[in-house]
Formats: sequence, C-alpha cells, structure tokens
Amino acid sequence: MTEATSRPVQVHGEVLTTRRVGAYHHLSLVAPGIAEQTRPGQFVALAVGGPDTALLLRRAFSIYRVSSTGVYGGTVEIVFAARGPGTEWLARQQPHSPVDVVGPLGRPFALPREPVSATLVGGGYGSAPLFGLAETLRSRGSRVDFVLGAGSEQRLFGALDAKRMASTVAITTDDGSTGLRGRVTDVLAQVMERAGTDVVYACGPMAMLQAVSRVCADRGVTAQCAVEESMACGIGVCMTCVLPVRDEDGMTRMVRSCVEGPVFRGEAVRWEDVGTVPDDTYGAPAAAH
Amino acid sequence: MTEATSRPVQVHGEVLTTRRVGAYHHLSLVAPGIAEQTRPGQFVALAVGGPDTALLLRRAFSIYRVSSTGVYGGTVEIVFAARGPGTEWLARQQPHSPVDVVGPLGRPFALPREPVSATLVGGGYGSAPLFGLAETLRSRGSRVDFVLGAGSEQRLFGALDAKRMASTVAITTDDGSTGLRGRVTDVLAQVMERAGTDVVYACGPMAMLQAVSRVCADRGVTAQCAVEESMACGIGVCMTCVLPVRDEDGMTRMVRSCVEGPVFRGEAVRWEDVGTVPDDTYGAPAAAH
Amino acid sequence: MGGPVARFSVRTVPAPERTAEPRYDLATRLASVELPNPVLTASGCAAAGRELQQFFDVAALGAVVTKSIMLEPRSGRATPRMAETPSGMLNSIGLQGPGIDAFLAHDLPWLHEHGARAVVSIAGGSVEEYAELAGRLRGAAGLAALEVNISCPNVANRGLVFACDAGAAAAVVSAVRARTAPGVPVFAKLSADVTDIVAIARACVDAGADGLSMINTLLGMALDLDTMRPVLAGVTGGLSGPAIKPVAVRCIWQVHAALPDVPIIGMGGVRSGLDALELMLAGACAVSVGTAVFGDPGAPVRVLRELREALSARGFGRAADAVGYAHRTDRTT
Amino acid sequence: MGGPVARFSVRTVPAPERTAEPRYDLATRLASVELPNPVLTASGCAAAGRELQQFFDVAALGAVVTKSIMLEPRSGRATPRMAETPSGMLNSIGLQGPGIDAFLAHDLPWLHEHGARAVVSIAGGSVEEYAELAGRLRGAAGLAALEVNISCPNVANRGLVFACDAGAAAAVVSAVRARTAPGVPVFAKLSADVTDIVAIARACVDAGADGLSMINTLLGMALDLDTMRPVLAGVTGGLSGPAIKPVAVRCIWQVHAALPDVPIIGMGGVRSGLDALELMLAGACAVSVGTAVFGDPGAPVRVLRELREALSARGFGRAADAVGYAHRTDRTT
Ligand SMILES: Cc1cc2nc3c(=O)[nH]c(=O)nc-3n(C[C@H](O)[C@H](O)[C@H](O)COP(=O)(O)OP(=O)(O)OC[C@H]3O[C@@H](n4cnc5c(N)ncnc54)[C@H](O)[C@@H]3O)c2cc1C
Ligand SMILES: Cc1cc2nc3c(=O)[nH]c(=O)nc-3n(C[C@H](O)[C@H](O)[C@H](O)COP(=O)(O)OP(=O)(O)OC[C@H]3O[C@@H](n4cnc5c(N)ncnc54)[C@H](O)[C@@H]3O)c2cc1C
Ligand SMILES: Cc1cc2nc3c(=O)[nH]c(=O)nc-3n(C[C@H](O)[C@H](O)[C@H](O)COP(=O)(O)O)c2cc1C
Ligand SMILES: Cc1cc2nc3c(=O)[nH]c(=O)nc-3n(C[C@H](O)[C@H](O)[C@H](O)COP(=O)(O)O)c2cc1C
Ligand code: FES
Ligand code: FES
Repeated sequence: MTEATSRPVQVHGEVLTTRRVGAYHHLSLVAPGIAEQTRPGQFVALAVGGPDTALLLRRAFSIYRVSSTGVYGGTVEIVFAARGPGTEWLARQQPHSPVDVVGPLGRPFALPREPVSATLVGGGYGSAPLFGLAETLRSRGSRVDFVLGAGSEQRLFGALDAKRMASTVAITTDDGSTGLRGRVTDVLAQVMERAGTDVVYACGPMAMLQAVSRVCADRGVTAQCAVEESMACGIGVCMTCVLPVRDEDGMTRMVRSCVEGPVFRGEAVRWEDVGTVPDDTYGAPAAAH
Repeated sequence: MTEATSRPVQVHGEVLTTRRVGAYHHLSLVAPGIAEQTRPGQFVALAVGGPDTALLLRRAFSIYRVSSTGVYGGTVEIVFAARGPGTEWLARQQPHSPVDVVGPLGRPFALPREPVSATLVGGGYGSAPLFGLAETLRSRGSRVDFVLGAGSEQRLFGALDAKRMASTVAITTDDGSTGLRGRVTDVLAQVMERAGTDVVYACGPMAMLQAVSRVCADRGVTAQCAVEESMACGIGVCMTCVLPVRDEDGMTRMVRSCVEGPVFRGEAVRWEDVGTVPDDTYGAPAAAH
Repeated sequence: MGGPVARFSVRTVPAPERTAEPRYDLATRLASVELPNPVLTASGCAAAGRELQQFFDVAALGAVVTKSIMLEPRSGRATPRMAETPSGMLNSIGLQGPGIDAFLAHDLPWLHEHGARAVVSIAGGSVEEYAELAGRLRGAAGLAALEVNISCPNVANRGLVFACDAGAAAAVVSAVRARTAPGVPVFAKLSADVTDIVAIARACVDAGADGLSMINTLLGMALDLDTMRPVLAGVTGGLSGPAIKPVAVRCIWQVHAALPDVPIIGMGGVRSGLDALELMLAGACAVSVGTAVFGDPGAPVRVLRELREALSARGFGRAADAVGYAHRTDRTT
Repeated sequence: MGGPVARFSVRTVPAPERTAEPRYDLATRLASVELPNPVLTASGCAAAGRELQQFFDVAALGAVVTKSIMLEPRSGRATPRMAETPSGMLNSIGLQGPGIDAFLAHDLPWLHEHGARAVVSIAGGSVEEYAELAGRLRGAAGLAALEVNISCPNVANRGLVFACDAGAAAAVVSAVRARTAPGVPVFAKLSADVTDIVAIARACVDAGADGLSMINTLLGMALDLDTMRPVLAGVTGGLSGPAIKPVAVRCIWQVHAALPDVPIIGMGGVRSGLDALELMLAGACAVSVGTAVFGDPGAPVRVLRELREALSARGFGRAADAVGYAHRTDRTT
C-alpha cells in the first residue's frame, strides 16, 4: 500500500451550489489549491458562523468529491447532516456565500499497489468519502463492492452512485425502510465471501467501525477505517482528537486522529477503549506507578 | 406641551428595502405594532449579528419615518452609519432578512399645544428623527425651519426632504463641501432671529447639542435635545445610559436616557458634566461626606 | 455520528421517571420558601420589575430579584458604564439606586401588588450597613427572600471585597441572618474571583446562609483602541453573559458537590432554557436570567417556557428532580 | 458621534511620536532577550511549531512557545477533551506529550534549525520535577526563554495548583531560576483563578522570575444536555478564547500597575492585531496567540501584520512604546 502526502492550504472559498439529499445537505465549494491535492479519505475544515460569530472552531467534513478543472478552478464537495449550530449555519449558506476552507487534511485511505477486491462500507453520511475512493480503485483495476447502511432511507447516502460504480451493492437500514432491516455487519461477511475481499474500507459511526473491524479481523482481512473524533484544530496542534492506537510494536499510544488519521488500520485501533486511556498506554498515569 | 405614552413591543421584523444614502444606510423594516405607536423622537432597538453571534446587545436607532398602512402592515425606517460590527452586520442585510425589533422606545419630542415657530437642528444622521417631527408640527400649523450640519456633503442627511417641508433650510459642513463651511451653531442664532423661533428641536452629536443648548439658553428659547448615550438594554433596566440632568427643583440626578430621554430639555442637561458624576448629584459619593 | 463509544452508550440511558403523561411540576424551593417555578431575574438586570412588566407579567416568574439596594440613594459611577465584549459585556454601574426608603415606599409594594415574589438584593460597605438593611426589610410585604450581594468593597478593610474573604463574608451573612425574620431565607451571592469558592461558600453557610447565589460578574476590563484608555470610567468592570457560563457551571458544580443540601440560585450567561437546565443539572435549584434580558426583554419567560420543554423532553416530571442530576452516579451509565 | 463629551476630547489627542515616515520597529524585550517582534504562539496551541510551518514560517514570529513539557512521556486525559462554549472553548488535554528526552532530541532542534526562537514551557508535579526540567534544558540550542506553567496540581499538597498559592509558586520559580543559565529569562505563567493575582505575581518576581505570562485558562465546565453528564472526560477544563479576553486585560493591567518594570507576555482571547494591541496597551510586552490558531491556522502571522498596521496607524514608531501606554497619565487627555 502507498500513502500520498499533501500540504494543507487555507483558502477563501465560495459556495457554488447547495442541494438537499435526503436527510443531508450537499455543498460544493470553490476552493482552489485543495482539490488538486486531495486523496480519498481526507477532509476539510470549514470556518462557520460568519463574522462576529461566537463559534470559534472549524467543523470537519469528509471530502465527498473534488474536481480540479472547470471554469471555477478546483471545487470540493461535502455532504453533511445539520445537527448543531455550525452545521445549521452551513445549511443556511447560499451560492456565492464566502466560506473559509482549510484542507486537504489528514491521511487518506491507503491504496493497494496491485488490483485487489475491495469492499467499501459506509454508514450514513460516512459513505461520502468512499465514492472518490471507489473511482480510484476501479481506475487501478480493483473490484469494488459496496455495503451501505443507515438509520433509514433518508439517511442513506449515495446508493445510486454506488450502483453505478460497484460490482454489487448491499443496503441495510435500522428501520428497514429500504434494503435489509439491520446493520451493515449483518451482511458484510457474506459480501466479503462472495467478493473474495482483500481489503475493506469503512467510514461511519465508531460503533460501526468497531464492528466492521471485528468482522475483518475474524477473516484476516485488512480494514481501513476513517474515524470521526471531536476536533478543535484539525491540524495536529491541540491534542483533542486522540484515540488509543497500537503501533507496529504493539505499544498503545494516544494518537491524533486529525494528522495520524482519520484513516487507521482497523486492528490498530483499540475500539473498546475509545474514550478512555488504557492503563498500558504509553505515558498513562497507571503505567507511571 | 404634551407627551404621548406608548408601550414598547418586541416583534420579529423583516427587512423590506435597503438603500445607500450618501455615507449612510437606509433600511425599512416591517415591524407591525411599532409604527402605529411611534411619536417623533422615539427609537427602536435592533438585535444584530444573527444566530450564534457574539454580539449580545441591541443597537439603538432613531426612527426616521413610519408608515402604519400598506400591504406589509406597519413599517419603520432608520438611517445609520456603518461604524462597528453591529451596524456593519445591519448594512449587510438584504430584503426579507429577519430582524428582531423592540420599540417604540423612549420619550418623544414634546409637541407644542399651539402653532409655534420651530427650528429643527440636525447633525449628521441625527437629522433622521426630525422629518417626522416636521410633518407633525406642520400639520398642526407650526412654522418649521431646518438647520442641518455634517462633516461633509456625504454625511448630510435629508437636505431635500427638509427643503420640501420647511420655510427655510440652512446647511453647514465642516469641510464646506456643501452649504456654509462651519457648524450649525454658526448660523443658528441668525435663523432663529429670522424665523422668530419659539422652540428648537435638536438631534446630533453631544457637542452639537451642548452648543445648541447654549445658543437657545442665551435667547431664552426652549431646546428639545435628543441625546445618544451608550445603551445596553434600551428599556430602563440596566442603568448604563445615564447622564446628569437637573430636575424641576434644580437637583441633579443621573437619569436614564433610554426611558427618561432620549429627548431632554436642553437647559436641564448638564452638558459640560456628561461623563462625570458632579459632586452635587443626588446620591453622589462626594455628597455623602 | 462518531465520538467515542462511551458517549453513545451514555446517550441511550433512559431518562428518569418517564411517565406516560408528563406532569410539569416546576415548583422549586429556596430553603423555606416555595416558588412556582425556578426562573428568576438576576439582580441589576431587571431593576425592580416595573419596566419588564411592559413585555410580560413578572408574576409569571419564580421571583423577581431586585437591583442591589443600599441604605442611602446612590448616583453610581460616571459613564461610560458598559462595554460589549465577545459573548459578554462589562458593566460598572456602581450600584446606582434610590436607597432603601424609596425602595420600601415604591418598588417593593409595586411588586407585591402585581403578585410577584421579590427576592431583595442588598449591598453595603460595612457589616452594620448590611444588618441595618436587613432590619429595615423585616416584615416587608412581598419579601420572599434576601440575596446578600457581598461583592462590594469593605470600607473598613481597604476596600477588599467581602466575597473575597471568608471571614468578612461570614460576618455579613451572620449579621443579616440575625436581623431577618426566620421565615425569610438569606442567600449569599458569591464571586467566582476567588482561589477557593467552596471555602467561601462553606463560611457563608456556617454563618447562617440558607442558600447561595452564584456567580456574580467576573472582574474584567476593556481598553478603547481609539483613546487608548480604559473604556469604562470605572476602569474595571464586571463581566457577564454567555462568555462566563462555563465558569458559572463549574462553580455551581463544585459547591453543590461539597454542600449538596444547600440550595443554590444559579446565574451566569443563561440565555436559553437549555442553559437554565445546564445550571440546574450542575446543582442550582433556581436560575436567574441577567444579561440576556438586555438583548431580549422577553428572555425570562422564554427561558421558562424552553426549560419546561427541556425538562419534559428528558422525562423529568418535577423540576426539582433535575437539580444536581449531573452529579448522580447511581445511573446506568 | 454620541457618547459623553469626555470621550470626544480624548479621541482627538495626537498619538505619540507621530513621524512623517513611520518606522516599524517591532522589536521587544523579554527581560534579557530581544525578540524581533512581539507576537508569539501560546503554549499548547502550537505543539512545537512543526504543524504550523505548513501554513507560515514560524521563524517570522517573535517566538514559538511550546506545549508544556514534562519529564516523562504523558498520555494525557481520556476523551472528550474539548467543548466549544460561547466565544470560547474548554479543554482538558492533561498535558499529553513526549517527555523532555524526546523534546530535546526532536522538537527543540527542529525549531532551532528552522530559525525559530523557542520559549520552552515546562510543567511538573513537584518543585524537584520543575528544577530537573530546567536543568535538562540548560544549554540547549535555540532556547530563548523558559515559561514555567505553574497551573499544575502540586502532588505534595493534595493536588492544589501551584499557581494558586504564592508560596508554592515562588518555590517552583526559585528552583527553576537557580537551574537555568543566567542569560535565559524565566517567565512564570499565572492563573487568573485566584483572589489576588498581584500577590502571586509579586511572589514569583521576588523568587526570581524575570517576567510573567498571563493568563492561563480559567477553570470552567460544561454539561452535555443529552447525556446529562459533564462533556469533558476530565469533568472540569480550561476556558480560553475571546470570551476571557476582558479577564486577561484586567490581570495584565493590575500586575503592570503594581510591577511596571516586570515584562509580561500577555495572552487570553487574542484573535486580531487590535486584540494584541489591547493587551500591550494594558502592559504586555509580547502577546501569545492561542485558541485563535484552531479557527485560523494563519492567525499568528495575521495578528502580527494587523498589529504592525494598528501600531503605525496610532503613530507608535516602536512597538515598545505601546507597552503599558493605557496607564500613562502624562497625556493631554
Ligand atoms: C474527520 C471528520 C470528518 C467528518 N465528516 C463529516 C461529514 O462528511 N458529514 C457530516 O455531516 N459530518 C462530518 N463530521 C462531523 C462534523 O464535523 C460535525 O457534525 C460538526 O462538527 C458538528 O458541528 P455543529 O456545530 O453542527 O454541532 P455541535 O455538536 O454543536 O458542535 C460543537 C463542537 O463539537 C464538535 N463536534 C461535534 N460533533 C462532532 C463530530 N461528530 N465529529 C467531530 N467534531 C464534532 C464541533 O466541531 C464543534 O467544535 C466529520 C467529523 C470529522 C472529525
Ligand atoms: C437613542 C439612540 C439613537 C440612535 N440613533 C442612531 C441613528 O439614527 N443612526 C445611527 O447611525 N446611529 C444611531 N445611534 C447610534 C447607534 O446605536 C450606534 O452607532 C451603534 O450602536 C453602534 O453599534 P456597532 O456595533 O456598529 O458599533 P460598536 O461601537 O462596536 O458598538 C459596541 C457597543 O457600544 C454601543 N454603542 C457604540 N456607539 C454607540 C453610540 N453612539 N450610541 C449608543 N450606543 C453605542 C453599541 O450599542 C454596542 O453595545 C443611536 C444611539 C442611540 C442611543
Ligand atoms: C448591568 C448589570 C448590573 C448588575 N447589578 C448587580 C447588582 O446590583 N447586584 C448583584 O448582585 N449583581 C448584579 N449584577 C450581576 C448579575 O446579577 C449576575 O450575577 C451576572 O450578571 C451573571 O449573570 P448573567 O450572565 O446572566 O448576566 C449585574 C449585572 C449586570 C450586567
Ligand atoms: C488546547 C489547549 C491546550 C493548552 N495547553 C497549555 C499548556 O500545555 N501549557 C500552558 O501553559 N498553557 C496551555 N494552554 C493555555 C494557553 O497557552 C493560553 O494561556 C490560554 O489558552 C489563553 O489564551 P487563548 O485564549 O489565546 O487561547 C492551553 C490552551 C488550550 C486551548
Ligand atoms: S484536532 Fe487538534 S490535534 Fe487533532
Ligand atoms: S440602556 Fe439600560 S437603563 Fe438605559
């Protein structure tokens, strides 16, 4: 697998288009200098609230798609749920509204050197970064299968895109409003079996990533999971976004998900211990005794 | 002289029109329930900054004009200079933008019972509340003369309106870009002489009001001055907007300009002591010794 | 979604006492006095209620906390008296007011006639002055409770603020308690500008305070970048508004943890029903709305309405059940 | 317009040293060390500079103040570690860091190689630990000054924070001063969560501090209204951002008034060049940009540019002339 490096830039972007997609909002932004560098799995951090706002911190969003050509220069697209003051502000923006954008941030999904069979698992808007990934994988000759899950049909994002791109698409919803009633992990093993999966890429709620990682571990398949931790800075300087991750030597460290993630190997993350500092963590208080 | 009483209301207003007028912004707002009650000299307090704003306090603006009829119900018009975050936000609002309005606030200009000769003196956007006043005075048979002053032509507001309404209009600017180079008080005595002025109504910077009050005092003419003090609440509960005013018995009190003003008799305000608590003020620390 | 797994599991805990048809019992107790609901005005942000009556019926609130009153009439400080700051404001009013005589003649009777419960805030420059004020208020009709504003300079001790010294705070509280009718609770209003607010709280309670109010404004300051001098004529001023809410929550939390049986009137940056709920969960049994009134004259009744909705959405049948709920460890989290 | 007459007259005072062609002498002194300009990063808000280098050249700043380093590697606290609040944020990171060995091996050399001046912040749980850190840093290349973060719990004294106790603060400062090379100034970083910040400042200076940094975060807290538990895993956290600027200005003002010769690094809510100027006028000779970096990674260089413009617009030929200017009474106001 290879990893791309990029250098984030801060640009005065502008809203190009806005659109409702089920329960979500889709926004395309003119943000030159970002699109060109973006690899699937990276994210942008947007300033919200406008001048005189009481909201100080940027909001992080997975990059759904980019286009680096066209009359506007580079554009970046995101998909988001309006769930608090920042995302609600963003949902109120109109074409031409200025939006300050920092990106691309974080480490992208690691790509296989050879063609493989890849299964992409998305939960809710978590599927957003998977479509650019699917395109890249396919252009390199890999097989792509999708498993998409959500609370309800309204919260399922990108099923049509997936059908266009993938060999197969399995869909689950908690309420059964579309696809199978249940969770992505109810069908994942079966999909992997059928597709002969070599690598799983996943993005969605932590509980989903944990479950996906377990399914993959059971089958000895690599999982690349994009996590979503609360972030104050998004650029690696504040240490708010950490989670316990095992390094190559098996040592657990509290690792910044904004710069060392958001994509982690599923088996490296200590999912059950997220939200704690395990006693055996490097530098943990318990270890000091 | 008589005084009208009104009961302020808080309404969810909406911007109807916006317009640049020289250095100022003119805004008309749909604000039902306010227009109907407004008397010349009263003001409105507008919430600024939108949701999630760090600006907590309302901004006060003299009511320029009202109309209580028309398809929109009552509308209120203001004229303002964009000079800080609140007024800059207001200047960015577009038709249909929601604006929360409280008004009408404060005591209006006291009106004469009989027809008189009234001279209206406005400095900068301070002329705004004088045009409604002029209309009322004229409809009651009074003679109206205007003296308008400003830093420059760009900052002169309402010269055409004044010409339409008044017997005479005198104009001064600091830089001589229109009218006479100088201050309103350079021409005021002369205008009063010619018009046989019984009462002066003034609104503008404190220094102007002080000078106007002195001219009037010298000639034994009543001055009705609308002041502009920094206000946190605008409704009489916070005590930030006080200035030293002599009452009927000659006792000086720190008086709230939002509810006992903004209109004061010129000779009652201790202009030279504004920004201090004179030693002989009721309840002053010095008096306690 | 996201966030650590721990947060997820916590979120799914069923709220307490969810009943099929929620009753909204908003009553709360300030020690011996029951109020119909927990939303009050904050001292100095509602004068004596009259001006707000134009916007809503002040009798609909739990109580009106009046501007701190002193023995003598006071002119207050010179202007400018306020400066807006990010999500807050500074004020330096200097306790301008009519003095206790005029207050007893005009303000308290007005509140009583209009059916409002009055929590009367008193302020002084010496222990004697506080005691004298308490004595003058004894037996006054409409008086629900006393709030003792001890964030005043102690004339006898180089102007050191009473609230910053446990001994001075206790002396004021015990003098006021001694002169106040037994059925009228005495609340001491604390300042957060101290190294150890729990120590001051304890001293006040030991001295007889029936409850505590917190927090008063934080000491702050702003400079005018045109004049390059302090904005406020009084140089320093009190910082209030949403900016200080995290400090208020922390203080209420600490004091409630240390003194769980002492009723607390919480204040500091409350603008919405959710803010009020936050202070209650931290340990406040009533909540005062201060600076928010300046931006929204109807704020206290709006906060009350939103609080009612917030409590019922969380299955709290009684407002009292929410008091200090965030401390409870007997939940299945 | 408007405002009392007094404000008018003040506004027209000619600014000091207005020259036909303004020079921009931005240099400032941290005691014995001269910096090319007064804008620094704030400890804990810029890591050790490397990440910010992606956005601007950190050598362009007056100095980089590094995240407080401890003797041993530290995992920090559990998550959630932050909560956004009105115009502010709470953090409870728990000083996660690599320990002094890794810092000396990787971070300080990186800063030195990139031409940046490093103000190294140190933190410990005992006087000995601070002293040991100072000793380890002695002679390190690139070290411009030490900032002693005394807002840490004192293990030996029931976790009471050093900065809240004059004696403990002084003990740390004198131990660090004794172990530090004479040419390297030692700044003590004060907390505003005390009854009398001037007393703590004086104790630190008497113990040998060459300067003071202020303010650290205010102790605050937020509750999650879904879980009805504290948002932060660490329960309480430090409040930073524009919300606390008025408190920072007040502290700097008070300490500069009491100790006018002691250099102060000011911080707390600086987001713009005007904010930086405000802290300087209050008495700071340098200004750290903290939380603002999270919202705007380019903030420190932007603040520097805006400060330069603000100084020149006011006719200050030298940044140093603005330091404490708001205290000056020898002006024709
Ligand atoms: C790497 C990454 C990628 C993301 N991609 C998407 C996406 O594609 N679509 C989408 O809808 N959302 C995405 N999120 C979540 C999104 O950042 C939050 O929904 C958003 O920050 C909430 O802001 P708010 O003001 O509306 O809500 P509030 O809850 O009021 O936010 C308050 C504070 O908490 C932080 N916060 C709250 N929830 C989250 C969260 N889940 N993750 C991180 N920070 C949070 C905010 O940044 C803010 O500082 C992503 C988060 C991360 C870290
Ligand atoms: C009764 C009254 C009538 C007014 N009428 C008009 C009018 O018709 N047109 C107009 O342009 N302006 C008018 N003003 C002034 C107007 O309120 C201020 O220009 C405005 O509040 C500035 O807000 P800002 O956020 O742009 O500036 P900032 O200076 O950033 O405001 C900061 C704070 O100071 C207060 N403040 C600042 N300047 C003033 C001031 N001059 N008067 C009162 N408060 C101030 C603001 O309300 C705010 O709380 C009036 C003021 C009063 C009291
Ligand atoms: C303008 C103003 C005047 C105040 N006057 C008093 C007062 O007289 N007595 C008092 O105890 N507190 C006074 N306070 C403090 C408030 O009662 C309250 O404790 C503080 O403002 C925090 O609450 P808030 O953020 O909701 O305003 C005053 C606050 C403001 C803003
Ligand atoms: C996330 C975060 C981490 C911090 N870590 C430290 C630290 O390690 N050492 C320290 O002395 N101050 C630390 N601080 C405090 C800042 O250096 C600064 O004093 C405070 O945040 C006020 O400045 P600001 O409002 O500009 O952020 C930290 C602040 C934040 C927000
Ligand atoms: S969000 Fe600041 S280090 Fe990751
Ligand atoms: S502005 Fe509050 S009393 Fe006048």
